[in-house]
Amino acid sequence: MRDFEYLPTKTIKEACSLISQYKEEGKILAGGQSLITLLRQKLISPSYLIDIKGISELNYITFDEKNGLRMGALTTHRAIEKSPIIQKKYNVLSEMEKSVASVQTRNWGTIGGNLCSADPIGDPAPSLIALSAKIKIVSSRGGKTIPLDEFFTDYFTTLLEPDEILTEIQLPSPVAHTGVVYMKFSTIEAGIKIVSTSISITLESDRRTCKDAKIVMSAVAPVPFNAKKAGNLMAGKKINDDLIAEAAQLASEETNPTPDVHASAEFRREIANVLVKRAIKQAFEKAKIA
Amino acid sequence: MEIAKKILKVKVNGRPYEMLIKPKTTLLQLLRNDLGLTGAKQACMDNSCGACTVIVDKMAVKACSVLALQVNGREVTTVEGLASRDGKLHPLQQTFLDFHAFQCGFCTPGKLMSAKAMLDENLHPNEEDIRRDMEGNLCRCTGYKQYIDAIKAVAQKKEGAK
Amino acid sequence: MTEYSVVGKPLPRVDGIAKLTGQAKYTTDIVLPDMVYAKLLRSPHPHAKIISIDISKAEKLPGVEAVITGKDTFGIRYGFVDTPNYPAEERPLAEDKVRFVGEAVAAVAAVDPDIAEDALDLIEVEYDPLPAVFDPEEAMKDGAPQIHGEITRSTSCAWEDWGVARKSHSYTPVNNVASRVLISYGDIEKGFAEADYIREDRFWSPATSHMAMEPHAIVANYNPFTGKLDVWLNHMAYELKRYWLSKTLGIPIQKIRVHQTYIGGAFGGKAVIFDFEVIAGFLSRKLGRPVKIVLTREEVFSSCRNSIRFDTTVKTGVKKDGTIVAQDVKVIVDAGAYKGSAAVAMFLSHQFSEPCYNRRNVRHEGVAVYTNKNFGFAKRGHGAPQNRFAVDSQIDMICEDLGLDPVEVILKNLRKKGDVLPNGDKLESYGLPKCVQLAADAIDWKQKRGTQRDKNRGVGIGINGMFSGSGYWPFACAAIVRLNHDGTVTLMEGDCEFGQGADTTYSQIAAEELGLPLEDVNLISGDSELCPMNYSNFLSGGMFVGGGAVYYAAYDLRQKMLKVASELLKVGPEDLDMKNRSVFIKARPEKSLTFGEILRYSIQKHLGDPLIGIGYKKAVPEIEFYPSLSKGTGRFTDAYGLAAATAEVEVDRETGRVKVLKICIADDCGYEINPASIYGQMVSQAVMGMGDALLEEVIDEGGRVINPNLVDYEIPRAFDVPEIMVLNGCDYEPKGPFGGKEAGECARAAVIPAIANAIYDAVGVRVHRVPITPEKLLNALKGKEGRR
Amino acid sequence: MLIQEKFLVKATINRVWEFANNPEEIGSCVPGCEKIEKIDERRYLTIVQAGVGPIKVRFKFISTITEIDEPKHIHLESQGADMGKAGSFTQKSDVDLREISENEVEVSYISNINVVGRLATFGERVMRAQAKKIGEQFIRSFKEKIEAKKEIKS
Repeated sequence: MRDFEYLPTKTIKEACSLISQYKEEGKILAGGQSLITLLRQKLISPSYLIDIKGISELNYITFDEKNGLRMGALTTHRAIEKSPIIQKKYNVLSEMEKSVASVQTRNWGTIGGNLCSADPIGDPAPSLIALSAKIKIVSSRGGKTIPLDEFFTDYFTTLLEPDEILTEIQLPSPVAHTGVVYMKFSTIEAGIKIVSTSISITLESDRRTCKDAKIVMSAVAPVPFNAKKAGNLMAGKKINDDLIAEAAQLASEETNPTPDVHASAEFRREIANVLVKRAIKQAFEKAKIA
Repeated sequence: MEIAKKILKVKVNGRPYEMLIKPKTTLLQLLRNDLGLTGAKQACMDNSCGACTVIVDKMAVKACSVLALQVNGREVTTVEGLASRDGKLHPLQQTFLDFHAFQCGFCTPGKLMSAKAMLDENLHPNEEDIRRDMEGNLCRCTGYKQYIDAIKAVAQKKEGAK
Repeated sequence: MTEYSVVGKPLPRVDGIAKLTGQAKYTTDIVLPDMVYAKLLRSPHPHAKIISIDISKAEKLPGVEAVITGKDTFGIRYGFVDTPNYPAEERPLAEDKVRFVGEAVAAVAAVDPDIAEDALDLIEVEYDPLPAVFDPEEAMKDGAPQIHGEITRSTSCAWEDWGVARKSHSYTPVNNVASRVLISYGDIEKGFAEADYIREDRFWSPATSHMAMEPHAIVANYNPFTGKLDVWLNHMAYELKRYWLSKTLGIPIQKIRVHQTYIGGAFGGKAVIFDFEVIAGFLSRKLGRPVKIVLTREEVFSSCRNSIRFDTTVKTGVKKDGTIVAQDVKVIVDAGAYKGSAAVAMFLSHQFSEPCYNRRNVRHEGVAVYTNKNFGFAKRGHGAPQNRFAVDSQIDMICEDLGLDPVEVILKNLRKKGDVLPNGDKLESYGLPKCVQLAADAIDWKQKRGTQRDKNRGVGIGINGMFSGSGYWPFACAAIVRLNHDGTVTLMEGDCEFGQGADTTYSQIAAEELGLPLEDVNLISGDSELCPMNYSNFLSGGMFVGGGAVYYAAYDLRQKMLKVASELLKVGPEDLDMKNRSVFIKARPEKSLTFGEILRYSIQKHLGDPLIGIGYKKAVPEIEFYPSLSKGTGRFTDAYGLAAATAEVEVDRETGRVKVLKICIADDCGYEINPASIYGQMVSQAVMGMGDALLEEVIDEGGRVINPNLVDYEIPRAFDVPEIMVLNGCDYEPKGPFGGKEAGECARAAVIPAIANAIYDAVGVRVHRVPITPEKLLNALKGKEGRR
Repeated sequence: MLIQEKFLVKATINRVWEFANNPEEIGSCVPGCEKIEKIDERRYLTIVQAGVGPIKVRFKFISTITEIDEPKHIHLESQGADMGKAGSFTQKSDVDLREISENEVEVSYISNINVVGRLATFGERVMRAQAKKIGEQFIRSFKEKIEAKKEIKS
């Protein structure tokens, strides 16, 4: 690891002012669960490390029926996993969090840090996108809120400008008759993901017709993405095995996987098909009773 | 560029320390190199093996992936702080011993700390909880079974004592 | 059977307190005053000439103490296989050219590891890339790039030291052939002619990592005033490392001390000497300061030994009832840039098969070929996992073809107790038939085999055999037990504790023989200066050879003590017994002496004799020299460990993912000195074998390892462990200590075909390359078996 | 890693050949190319900036044309390293042109790229994806440039 100046901060304002001062020469440190590996391998060597983990105003989980869920960017994975309100209202998130890396990483790593590292195989993004998450970004120039869906631009790359900080994740209140699931495929239980998907199905009051479907996939493209064609196909139709198969097929065609040491592109596409099919079925079942 | 060292105040195994360190020092380097507490080990370079697990404020963390300065003002417990000073082993240590729950022992301190944090938080883990919570600790010798059984036994004993 | 009080009990491990409290010191934990840290610059090219190396910038970096290149270590040669016909060709630093990605080119010592690493970036090496070859069959073709020229006599050849008068000569590989073996007996043609059914199949096993948790490391401390080199390192028998360090550095062997450390796992991968170990010694002598090197995980994957890549074609002829009448095995080993232990593995893959089936007419031909890749070495079973995957998969296929039951066919073909193998080894203990039966029953074979395809579930079986030590020069081991005045004993035995439990089981053996509780045995192990000669810690010689030496040392002390006691108690030694810390008259147990009293008497009346027991053992007493590997003749071991494994799996047909539901291992280790320790060894091998069958492969591309980390090289984790049953298939080994023999390596190789065969039983397709990844299995299910 | 691509360009084979052999033109198609310079008849010096997320590298490398069969085939070998020492790489490429019709050429290339060093440890999957992306961008601008020029000329 190369030397750097360490700048701990206590407020968002302080952090914004430091990062706008150092820009590319600086780097924000939250939980550091992927950053420190990159530093150690000297793949990045910032001159200034701005530690925001001590900013207590970024560590919270709140919920009300009107505004939905708000999570500070420094909320740890473990806090999300264990949050009673999330377990009750957004169960898919707490279930998903159980499979994020290891307990040790979940204890120290933050949701904001995870999203900003933009690893294409990261666990939280697909479920958050399926839940229509928005994120709040601030800088000394001001602030904005954008759909998480638009945040990721490429492998390990986001819209975040060098002077900006992700501060909050927002989820709308759960919609009635909606089932959301997260499913992933890896060779071993905690292995590297070959494909993962998060699916949200909202049913009409007949509990058979699909009102809205979000089919989010990851590890099969540079960024997690919402397979819109497949979702649109389902909207307004009665859900049955044929429709599910057709949607899964469409979704797998929307992928753009890269072959690597774990799987070929073709295999990823096939698994995406199978996984989406299974996940839709499960989400459908959940939606029926939601 | 000469980087200024920073002051770190931290409690390790109940003892307060105040020292000047380079900002790039990881918690693992601090423990092993500066404090001579070599129980936590480095076995990988990428946050994937868990051999360096220690407890920071009741949470198991991987000491290789936390900067020492990030634990400023916090309390760290390592495997060296697990047994009491009079030579009495912690129930986890005693049960690991009884169950042959280790072989080469290199990853054992990390496992003990993960298990301690888990049992301190979760009073009634079932086998699935234990396996899931121990996912972050790689082992090549034991095949995992004996130490999962050992942790289960400690949990049951705790429950029985209630 | 005698009732024992210490052996046969699952006593807690004697290394437990140290390991559970964080006090156990491993090499990576050793810090010496004034120590410097070294890092190695490694080749980015699979095959290239070194035009020039400029170290001037690196030398000027503040904090750098020394930079060395192949010029400094020129001419040093070593290797595991180092025979008069095949001299060793490894070198600590590349000289004229590099032969694989990861070969060491230069080394830097600096006051801290970060500075050493920064200095590596300042070394400028100019390479001229040469055509490289990565496939052994390509490498054997005329016109392929030649990886080695003339290999001249090694500097570390062991032969002269052990009195072999043969002159060694240089070797020039032709078509990149590193070594060959050809073993045959019976009449193979006649055998096939008598067969009712013949099958030929080809199987591949990749390189896998030992993945010991502790990365390879060394601390070397040369004292310029005494000329002594103290080292702390990862090893599996200190005599080997000491010997190589002595030969490569030119330091007399008695001036090199290997200190005791705990070793964070080995699995065969740490027995051999490595480039960085020679370099650490070299740098320490150059600087007169301690030098520490800890490899990164990436270096462990790409520059240290992995297991050996086997391409195995098996042709087997059987009678209608499944009786094997002929087997022809052809092995191509993709050796990598240096030969490593390829020749040994090719031989062992044959010899470990010998105690399994009586094949009647056998031919086993192997060729090891140089390629521009990292090279290989022993890994838990050394050649057996690769061979069992091939042979026991094929047995399963033959049974399918002929409508026979694999368990019945295996039982029919097993050797018999008392059999003398073609090389002369005798199976004095042979629990394999019992193991096969136990493993089959435990998985509910009769109910489950062939009946669960509708549920995509299946069961499979595999078996294996393994040496209990062998005659690698000189493969002997000694132990000393001294009596202390408080009645306890101190045991000095050289085997190092790398997790296998040697410290505990050896202490149990000494305690049992002397009638002491375990805590009365003080142990000094793994230190070359405090312990006698030791070569027993690999090839599974630990219990049989090392434990045997301990047993004889304790026995020797016991006889001496009884003799003294008989003088005091005025009865014959044969009338005495030893138990509960005292010697007593069998007929009148109240007439007894404490050990302290015996020692006092001995010192007072026997010229100060403090009563020291000495014991020693050799794997095969009859042989003086290393037998011929290339022809497979000569005696190899006095006892074989044996194992059978069964597995039950469930396959997800849509994804190709295999879930292992259960693994049962029945093992014949002669006698379980510590049943908890044996249980641990078996569970360990079940899980490692599962990794071999389903997950693990060190993948290279263009000669470069592309998964050299624990994220991309996946091994089973806590959640993946299936139900595991361990069954005792022991058959008392008359030559082993309390009947004990090998336990730590055998079963792994049986687990791999058990899982592969279970997959076939579940879904009716077979993948010929391990690991059987979801992608490979899915392709096979679709009828297109690919490489991946 | 092996990268294989095939694409069609609307231009004459001689035009494509000429374009592909002009360092400036070809350099302008390589994403992040800072400099491409002819050293002699067969050798070129190139500096390319690339990156994945927060990781930035500048590769400096020398390419040598070892086989040439005008206007159909080039074999090219390159070796170089990141100027920040994050890694080094070698590359062997075959480029083949095939005339489909008078004004349409199929360009196919096979490139075997080998990256070593810290960069490689970052992860095979990312490296591979990145190479693929660079390849795709290269093809896009290659086509655009040739086809645009042709239009101007005609």
